[in-house]
Amino acid sequence: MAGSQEMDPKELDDSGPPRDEPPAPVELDIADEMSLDDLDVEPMYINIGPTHPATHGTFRLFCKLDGERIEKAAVEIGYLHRGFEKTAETKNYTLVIPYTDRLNYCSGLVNNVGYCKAVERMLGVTITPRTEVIRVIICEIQRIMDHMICVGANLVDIGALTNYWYFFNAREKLNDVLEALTGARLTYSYIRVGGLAWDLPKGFEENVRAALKTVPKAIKDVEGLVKKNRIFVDRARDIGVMSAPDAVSYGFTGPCLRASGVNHDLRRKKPYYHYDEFDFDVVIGERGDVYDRVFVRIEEMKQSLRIVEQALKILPGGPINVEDKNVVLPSKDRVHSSMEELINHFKLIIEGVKVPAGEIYDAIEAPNGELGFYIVSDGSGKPYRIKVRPPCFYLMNGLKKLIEGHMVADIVAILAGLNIIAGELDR
Amino acid sequence: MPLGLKYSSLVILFVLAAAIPTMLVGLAALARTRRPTPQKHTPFESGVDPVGDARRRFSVKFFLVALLFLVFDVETVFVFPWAVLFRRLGFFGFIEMAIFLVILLVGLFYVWKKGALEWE
Amino acid sequence: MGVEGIPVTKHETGFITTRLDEVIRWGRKNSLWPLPYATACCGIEYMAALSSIFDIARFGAELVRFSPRQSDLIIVAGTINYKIGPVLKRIYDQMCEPKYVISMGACACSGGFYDNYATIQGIDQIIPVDVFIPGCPPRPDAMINAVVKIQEKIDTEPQRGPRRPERERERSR
Amino acid sequence: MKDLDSIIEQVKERFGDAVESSDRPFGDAVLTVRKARIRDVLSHLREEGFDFLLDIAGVDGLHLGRCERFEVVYNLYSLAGDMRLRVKVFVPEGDMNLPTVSDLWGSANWAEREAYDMFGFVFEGHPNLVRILCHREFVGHALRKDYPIMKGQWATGTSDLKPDLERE
Repeated sequence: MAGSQEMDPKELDDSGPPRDEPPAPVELDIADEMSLDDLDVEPMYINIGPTHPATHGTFRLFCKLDGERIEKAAVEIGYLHRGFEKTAETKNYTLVIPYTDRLNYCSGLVNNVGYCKAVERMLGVTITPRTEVIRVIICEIQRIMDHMICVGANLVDIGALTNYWYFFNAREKLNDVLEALTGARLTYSYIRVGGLAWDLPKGFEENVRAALKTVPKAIKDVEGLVKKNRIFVDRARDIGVMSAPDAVSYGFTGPCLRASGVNHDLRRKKPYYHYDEFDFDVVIGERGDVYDRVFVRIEEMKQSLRIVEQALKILPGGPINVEDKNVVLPSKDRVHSSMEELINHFKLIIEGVKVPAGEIYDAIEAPNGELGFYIVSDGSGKPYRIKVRPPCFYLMNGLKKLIEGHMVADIVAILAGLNIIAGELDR
Repeated sequence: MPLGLKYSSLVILFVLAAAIPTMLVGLAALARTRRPTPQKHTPFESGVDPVGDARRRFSVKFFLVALLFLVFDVETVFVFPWAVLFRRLGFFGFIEMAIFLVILLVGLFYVWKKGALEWE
Repeated sequence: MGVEGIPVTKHETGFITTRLDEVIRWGRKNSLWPLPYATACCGIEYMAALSSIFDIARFGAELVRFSPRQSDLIIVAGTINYKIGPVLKRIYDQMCEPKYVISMGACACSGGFYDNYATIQGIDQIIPVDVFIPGCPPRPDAMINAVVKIQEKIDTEPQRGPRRPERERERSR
Repeated sequence: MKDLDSIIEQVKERFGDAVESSDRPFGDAVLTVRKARIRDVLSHLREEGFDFLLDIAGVDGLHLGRCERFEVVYNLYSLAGDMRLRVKVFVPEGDMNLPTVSDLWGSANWAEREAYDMFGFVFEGHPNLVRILCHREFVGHALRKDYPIMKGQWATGTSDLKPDLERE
């Protein structure tokens, strides 16, 4: 073993080394025999399960830890799988609309618009200009509200609780406007195939402008608290970095893709509903970390404010529904007066909108990314198959790559930065 | 001053320190409804079947962090009595405590430079 | 000491006497720590109920605990499907007595309009429920009304001794 | 960057009979490919600039009366050329396995797991082909037309994820 000389004490005291010269150092060569990695390191398995503040109750992470660092992680979802696609096959096209509300329930109207836009394109119906601008207005308001919930909840998970109150109060003001319009607070179901359920109430524009005044103030408060806050920057900068090619390969879309520096926004790439006439700029991040994702969302809120202002200015008059009798229900007074309208009314209600056979994929820029509907129809009133392209599903697919190598505390920041909505994730 | 009276504050402190926890626990034992079930004794792991038991070896870095906390916590324990008598001790007390704090500050910088504060 | 709702007898020397049960009831009633089992859309309305406009803090149910050990009220807000059923059952079992369950929203009460292969048609198939809130999602004030109903329920129950022994009919699958 | 039609032409003459048909329902470009050559066509399209695999959709065409019962639709998008293309594959009921593309695109990993969970397509070479939406004790495939909509299946416990760690 290591050559340890036997020094018996007697010999030491008289013939010891002279006082001024230090004793020869004894080389201990234990170190190179036992290298660090054959120490039997026992990994710790930890389960961050469904009932956990960070996972908002609906998905589960199983991590293999080396101390605080995550070596491997397994992500399990499906805890809110409600069988939307199977149920949608037994409903007709109009009855599926309330189900689409519950996909991304932080912005229900955007799902309605996405679904109805796909069905209208299949029917070959072009909606009236007034409905297009109304849809743009409520989609942008919903985008602001969705970002508020996401950023608010994200900052709560990191620990900054006050931002949650600021954002939720501003969100309530916006929600009152949409409640006056649609009658519901969260599950609006206001859009119909071929138009809207009813026209705007009187004074809608003034209410929207008044409600939108609270948003810049809330954003200023939150930015003041968080933008240069040392704790937040340490918790968010360079955490969960997703490079641009990886983000594209994992199918990231929306704010998380733009945070990685890729300039892809459906409102610019494939403009629908006059989006090319509004001037707003697409917000691009540089490093694709949690900091960028949060601040791309906050900047997008400011852009949405600009869009709503411009849209309110050019809101045209005119009808809101398409004049096509086998798509849109006739108005009630005509139904009571003429027989032919009555028959048309019942036929539409019972058999639903007859969509020509075929398949289509149509996508919309939802707050979380590209929300697409792949609809196969067999010509009857019921959709044969609806496959939703949920942006959250592919963000969550990339989560495993994002958290490996980070610390356990970073999981919470990364997870909340992706804004995973379970209704859309598990459908 | 009789001996007892001089240390009376100390005796009151010990009595209170003993009384409050026992009172809290006692009242809770009195008021709660006790129904132990086997599921209640399984460890809570976010709602799924627990993996392994809690008595596992874990990284030494946790121990290091705990030690550092202990050192600087004890430091504050020494600062409290000094702060109480700050007026009466005058300038001499101030210098004494400054030296004590500087020594610990040097310790903190040493620990900082050695990288014991970062996790890696 | 003006604590209304507690039968007290005032004495001239300023201290009050009351039954131990009343104090326990008053304590429990006004500090219901909820475990927000928020899985779906009702979770967002539950967050709105927590926010400062609807402010459930006025009823003492604001401190949200995510561990069953520290919570005595579980609010199931959202759809419970067959995959998360066992998790909910385990969480309910691990809660300490006295525990109350609020089933918030149509999905939790009866499966809502998801009557298909994936959704449990009502959580009372796996855990006993105290208060059902209809609505999809119910308004935050309905949520607050449910908490008030739980408080009224606490008013009418004996606070010590075995509680509802016969109610623990757990049809665990 | 080539435009969409020239890419489709190029795929046609390169793969010849493997491309069964290419039409444009409602303006979307759809390419139907034979099952044997699906992986080559997809990797070829990957080099052509289709760097986004947006979605993999399974369809059970039991009542549509087509040549094969099942159908898998790969939804591609090219970021640079701003082109959308759908590649369809018909899968007979008896032989449900398909080559995986999870090494070409990261997003295919979970999309294939969902197609397996809902329809039963077996993607050979997939690192961790287990159910993703239904619980692990679920028997059968939920989105098939012959699976009754009301047949719920209870889960007795939660699944142990330790084997998943090594496989992924």
